[in-house]
Amino acid sequence: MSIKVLYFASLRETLGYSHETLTLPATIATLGDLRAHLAKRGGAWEALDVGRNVRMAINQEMAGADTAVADRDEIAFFPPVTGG
Amino acid sequence: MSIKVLYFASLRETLGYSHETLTLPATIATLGDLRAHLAKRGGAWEALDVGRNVRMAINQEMAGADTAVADRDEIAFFPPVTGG
Amino acid sequence: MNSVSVQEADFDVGAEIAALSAGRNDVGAVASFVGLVRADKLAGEGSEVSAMTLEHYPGMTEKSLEAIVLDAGSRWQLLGTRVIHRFGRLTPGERIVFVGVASSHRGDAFAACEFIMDYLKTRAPFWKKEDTPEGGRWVDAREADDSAAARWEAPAG
Amino acid sequence: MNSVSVQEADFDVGAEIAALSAGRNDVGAVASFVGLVRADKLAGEGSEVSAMTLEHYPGMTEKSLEAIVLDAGSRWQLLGTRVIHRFGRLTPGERIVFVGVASSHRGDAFAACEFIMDYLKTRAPFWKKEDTPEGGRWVDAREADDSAAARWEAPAG
Repeated sequence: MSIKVLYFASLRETLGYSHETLTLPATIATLGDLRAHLAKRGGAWEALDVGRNVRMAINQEMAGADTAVADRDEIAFFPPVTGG
Repeated sequence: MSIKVLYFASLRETLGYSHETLTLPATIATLGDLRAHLAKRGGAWEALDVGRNVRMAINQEMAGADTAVADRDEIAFFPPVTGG
Repeated sequence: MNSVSVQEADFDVGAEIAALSAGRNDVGAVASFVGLVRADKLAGEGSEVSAMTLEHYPGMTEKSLEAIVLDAGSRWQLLGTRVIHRFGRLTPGERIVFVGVASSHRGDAFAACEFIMDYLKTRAPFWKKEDTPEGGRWVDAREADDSAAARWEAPAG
Repeated sequence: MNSVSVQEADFDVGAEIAALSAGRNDVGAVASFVGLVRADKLAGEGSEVSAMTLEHYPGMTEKSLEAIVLDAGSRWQLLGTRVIHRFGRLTPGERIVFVGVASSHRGDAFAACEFIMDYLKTRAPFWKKEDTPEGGRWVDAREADDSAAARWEAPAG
């Protein structure tokens, strides 16, 4: 399964990545799995730990940890929005 | 006691008067007295009868029937407002 | 920073809104309202309105608008308020009234703008006469306007 | 009649409001909102904001604004909605966001305009970074915005 992952705002700066393309192991079924998988990279990636205030989107719609991840999905991690 | 009386909108058209200057008998102390005094003219002036939906102002402020009328007051009678 | 106009002439909405924050940097929110002449009448009635004439009580009109603006300023944190109300003959699609409110925060700006409109409908001495194919017809005060204004009578939130 | 733009360029507020009722005579009310960059910070904090940079999520931003506009249209009787949100670098006093709503009645226009602003603050993927004398600082989401949006979660009135 190949997906695209985007990072925005303070999270983008913390991680030093704006986006990446990942091929995922079969053990990753949900957004929550993916988040834990990325957080395990350690260092700056601990910003994705479960306790942190991070929002997620799949294919440009807000999504929760239980949402299934599918091949070619566009997934995004970002802090709470502060628009307007 | 001399006062100025103004009439607006549908009331102005019904009465055929936009304004008049009146010298009042001493028996007229309040706005309610004045209204009754004018309604007694009969004919079109019955539009000022107590049961009719007429609003009143003294010196350009909304006022009730109990408000005292004083010399040189500007008094107005008009229907409920329909602005905006 | 507060200003009230009662006039026959049309007004420039963009310029009025811009003026509410011009030359300052503490305004975060400008809520505004434009009221226009509708050709369609209330549901259940039939004919089209071809034009309307707004009559007002010169002197009392300005006084009542200024009182409404002052009242709004005592209820919310405002940085500027602009009210313009036209009178005379107006055709469908024309602007009748403008209310613009500047504040640091949008909640105050929205509430004050709606408050001023609600009160303006029930307190300001304006009367509408509609020109219909059947002739001129004075518009009755609508209960909806009275109840919209009444909700502000409770202690301000 | 609904339109959403996400752009770096400034916008013409007067033209946008006029467009919401242009060529029609059933619009009785246009409620609108302009959000601007404030130089002063929230109470209790110290320094001045010299500029801000708005980052957004291209694609999702437009999608989320269109969803909010559609949601508003299902709750109130609306005749047209216009949303413009800028991104990039903005200095104090500059316009950030415009929301304009046309309706037959002012109650619907006001409610929808405020609803769209509340949701826009909490749902649209925009992030503010303030340039202060101490350097760039990402703005935290404010609880006030979350609770402003939450009041719309109850069944629509």
